[in-house]
Amino acid sequence: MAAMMDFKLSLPEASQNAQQVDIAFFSVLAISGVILLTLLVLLLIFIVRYRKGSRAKRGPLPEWLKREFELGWTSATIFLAIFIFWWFVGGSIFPPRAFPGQLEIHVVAKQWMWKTEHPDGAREIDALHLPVNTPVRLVMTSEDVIHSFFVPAFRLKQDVLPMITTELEFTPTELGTFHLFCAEYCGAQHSRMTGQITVMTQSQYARWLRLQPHGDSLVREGETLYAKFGCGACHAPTSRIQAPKLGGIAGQAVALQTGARVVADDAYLRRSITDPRADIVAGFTPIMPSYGAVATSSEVEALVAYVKALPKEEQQP
Amino acid sequence: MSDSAYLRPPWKNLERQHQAVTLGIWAFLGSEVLLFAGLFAGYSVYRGLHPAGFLAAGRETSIVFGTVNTAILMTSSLTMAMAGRTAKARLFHAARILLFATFALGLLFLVLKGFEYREDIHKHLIPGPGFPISVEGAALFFSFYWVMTGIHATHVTGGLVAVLRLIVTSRNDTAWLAGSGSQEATALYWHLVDMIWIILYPLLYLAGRTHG
Amino acid sequence: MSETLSAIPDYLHDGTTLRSWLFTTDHKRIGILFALAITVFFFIGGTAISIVRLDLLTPAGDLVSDDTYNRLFTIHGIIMVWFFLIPSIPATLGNFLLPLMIGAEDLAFPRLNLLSWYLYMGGATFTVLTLILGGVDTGWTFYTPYSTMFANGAVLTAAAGVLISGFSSVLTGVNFIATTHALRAPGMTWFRLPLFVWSMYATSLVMVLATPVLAMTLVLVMAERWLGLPIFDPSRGGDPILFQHLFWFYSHPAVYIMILPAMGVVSELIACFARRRLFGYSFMVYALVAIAVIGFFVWGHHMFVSGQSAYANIVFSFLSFMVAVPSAIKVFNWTATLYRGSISFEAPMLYAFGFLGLFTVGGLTGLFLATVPIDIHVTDTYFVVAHFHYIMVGGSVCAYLGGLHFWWPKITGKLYPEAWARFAAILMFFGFNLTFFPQFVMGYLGMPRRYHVYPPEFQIYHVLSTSGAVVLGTAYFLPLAYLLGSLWWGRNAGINPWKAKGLEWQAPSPPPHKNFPVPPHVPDEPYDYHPKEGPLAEAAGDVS
Amino acid sequence: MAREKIPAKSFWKLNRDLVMTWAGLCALLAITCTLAYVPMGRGNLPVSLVIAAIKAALVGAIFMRLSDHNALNRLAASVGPIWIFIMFVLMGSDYFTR
Repeated sequence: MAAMMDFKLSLPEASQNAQQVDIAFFSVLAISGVILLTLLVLLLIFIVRYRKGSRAKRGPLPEWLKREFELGWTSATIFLAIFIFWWFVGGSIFPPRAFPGQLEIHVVAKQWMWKTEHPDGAREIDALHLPVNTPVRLVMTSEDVIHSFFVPAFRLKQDVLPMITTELEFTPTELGTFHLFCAEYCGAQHSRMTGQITVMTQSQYARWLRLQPHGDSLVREGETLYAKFGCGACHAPTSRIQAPKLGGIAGQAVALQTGARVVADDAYLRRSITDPRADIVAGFTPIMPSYGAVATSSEVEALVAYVKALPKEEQQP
Repeated sequence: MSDSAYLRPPWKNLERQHQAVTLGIWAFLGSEVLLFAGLFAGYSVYRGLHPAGFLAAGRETSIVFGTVNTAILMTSSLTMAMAGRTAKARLFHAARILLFATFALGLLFLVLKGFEYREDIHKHLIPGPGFPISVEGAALFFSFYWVMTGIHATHVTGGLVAVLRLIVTSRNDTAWLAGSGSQEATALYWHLVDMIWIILYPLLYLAGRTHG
Repeated sequence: MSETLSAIPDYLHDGTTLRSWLFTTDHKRIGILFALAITVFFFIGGTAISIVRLDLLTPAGDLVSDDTYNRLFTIHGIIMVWFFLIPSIPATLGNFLLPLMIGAEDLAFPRLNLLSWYLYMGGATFTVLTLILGGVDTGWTFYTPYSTMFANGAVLTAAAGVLISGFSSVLTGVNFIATTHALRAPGMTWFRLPLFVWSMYATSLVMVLATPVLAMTLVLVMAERWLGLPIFDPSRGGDPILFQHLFWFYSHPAVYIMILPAMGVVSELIACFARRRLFGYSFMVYALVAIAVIGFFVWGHHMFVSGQSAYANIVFSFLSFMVAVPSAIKVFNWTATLYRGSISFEAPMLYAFGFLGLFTVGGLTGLFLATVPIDIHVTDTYFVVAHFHYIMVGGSVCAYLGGLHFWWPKITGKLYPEAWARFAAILMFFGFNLTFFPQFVMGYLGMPRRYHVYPPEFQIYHVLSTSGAVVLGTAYFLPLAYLLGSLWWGRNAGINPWKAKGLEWQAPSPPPHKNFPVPPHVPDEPYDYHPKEGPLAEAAGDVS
Repeated sequence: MAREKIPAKSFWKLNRDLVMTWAGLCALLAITCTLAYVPMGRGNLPVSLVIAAIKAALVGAIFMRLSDHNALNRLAASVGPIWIFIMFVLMGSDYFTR
């Protein structure tokens, strides 16, 4: 019972986003409150004044007045709806593009745990340590069903899908420990798929990071997989089989067979591994098999990280 | 001889009963169209995501069966429409012959579809182990192929039962064909099933024919 | 006239064998058959959620296992949505009243109507079979790939049950549309139709056009799970978000299948007990149709965090705000109807007031969920749970009970005990708010839905909610008891105990098999509670 | 009821428009099947769909008598395609901008 006394009526605003969401939330709450209150007061007045047998005046209303009322509140409601949409939705919806300097954390969800991995390879389970006031970008995927990464203190939520990567960007602004929940129903232990987000000062974070046992970094893991799947047999600079060379390809424009040009971003690289025939590079025959069913989502992520890290090669004569 | 013998409760007026039956069947057809809408949407999304797979898979369906079956179903629609026209002209004997033809053509469609399925199974065109086309998305094409043709065949079967009912009921009472709204209702349903097939035909049989 | 009436048996006594009920084509008897079936399911679904609420008293979830918990809330959702709410008002009150209100003998296709009931029962059988097989744990939303590749419950029978009962709703919709077009009594023009009839018409449009999409979606789920065909499976090229699009294309409009009929009922109640013509009748009609149509454009607001594109989020957010407009117009019109009325407070009117308050809260919290940044925070939390229960339970169930009380004298010929009914209505209002208001707060604080165990700081809200549920449950058992009791002990109601307008009150209570001994003719506007002086008023009085 | 006798000529007259429609449908079927083998790049799909739409419209207008039905039935018939259009546009708002 002591725990019950522990309840809170407010939620920390632990990210920049949280403040904006709260402003929107409480503004809409105020607007709704005024509407509800007006309605209840009107109801009460009418109920008392026009109760059966009261002496209030009761004749019919002129038609024009009714029409004025209808048009009045119809247009007022439309105006209010558009206003709320424009004010709270219009500006704040597009997620900012990735930019350098973001702390890129890879998140893999599976029944029923969260696995997180820091850029230098430090790994955590059901936990994530973050430095305060540092922009963070979460790159997330799932190994089985749909999960959802939900941190109430950040007012952020994003579904985590199998074979598809979703992202979340935010900047923690408050020190402390916050709940991480899985918000998309994912099976028997859905409610136990929770974790903790710990926001530390930047120096604490650096110290914490040093003390972690370092597994292979994502790039190193990717290198191993590159060898395991024998990607080099075709893609290595020395290979005699015709395949696009990968060194320095990340971020470059690639000409496709269809005549289109696409930028080799993460999504492109991922697609090229899981579904090579989706975008065939100009001048190459589509001989690469799909690795979509062979490599797990986290392995694909590691491969992408490795390919991005490959240096640009010398032009072959 | 009076058609008012075909009034059913709660109707008092045959013309109004016909109007209601026709409107009801049109509303139901609207529902049927939306039933296939989900399949069309799924097909379109996946064709957009995996164009190569859909083209590679589209080549493997049997264009001969597909085209012949389209022609058969369109012809059955013709005989059905003619049956309505002749029944209205009170040429009930001719109308019944045309209904027989409709039934036979519908049955022929299903028989040919069965042979086509046998050929498909023979070529292992069922997504799963042993599926011969390795391009990503080809298996999705065949998932939709089986579900679309399967649901359509169910509708043809339902239509055949309805046509059979017309034939059986009009055996001793040929004027029933004009008097009750059943012939028109059945015809509208039959034409819709034909129409759906007309849309399915290019999706399932004409994709990817230009290559290989 | 009364002598001729007594000669014709009423529909309840027009045949007493089981056969005369199971093979009836009388819309009134079919309405009763539906009412019996949905009442059973209401209490099964209610039992499931009672166990859930008891379990949630402690943060550790000490009462049942994780798996049982998941099966309980799933069966609660499936039963309450498809076997109670969807058929609740249309298939019972709608079936009973639609022909009466337009002055017809029956629905356009009486045998099709009976088929609707059998299809519903077919679906119900599969649902009961699902329960016997140990239930299903996918949630009522059947999200893939969980439902197709990972769940171990009886997904196939559950999906089959929903699929089959869906055809029941399509056929009911077709029947109502044809009836409204073709069987109106002489003089019953479109703009003389009671709003309940309009609401049935709008609901039918949604049932006919949305339900088949759900049917096909479930067929695809079954094909993937049962036959192993790749359809939504992402590891074989499929897109799980496609499932969500198709599912919500039905399931958002399905909310309007539940709430539009409730709006129709409440319009009748308020007009009758305020003794006043509905304010802005034609605007009410347009609003109903607008909600039915725009309701199809907003499904993507269930998917703001699903991985759907940001542009789609904007589009669906805007459209969701637009659907709020006609709903708001209806609330304003109901309130304005009270102005210069002569209001009395019989139980149905108390339910109508309850509806007005609860639906408004439900609708206003809908604004939060249409606002993308807020929705991202509160979706999949108890905020959403509270929101849709305010609409579906506070709105639809409240209106259903109000309507049931209002037309009970017509349906059974008996009066229910007024004091008990008022007490139950008030108790329900308090129980409901105590159950669901705390859920808004804990939802905002981050309590995710479908959680069996939860952090202890949310316990206080769960305890409040569970105690409210006890009150609410009691308030639902009361009508079951006194309404059934009134069948034996209730006073005879007479033709028109409320002195209400509307053709149904011109038929005997309970009506005979063909409803009207004398075919009705409609000379008046609807809700003509304040007839003008002079000869016209005399003429209007003669008709009944 | 006695078997009715119909002169072949009036029988043809009665059904002429239907048979002509059927002939048109068959011609369109032959055209679309042939065109499927003509390389048009991305053009093949739209061409085959447009032909399919024309065929469906013919069936609707002539066989299903929409051209001489009342406005209400035509409205009912148009609702299905309109709703499919809505579904595609709104789902497209997601898939085309992912």
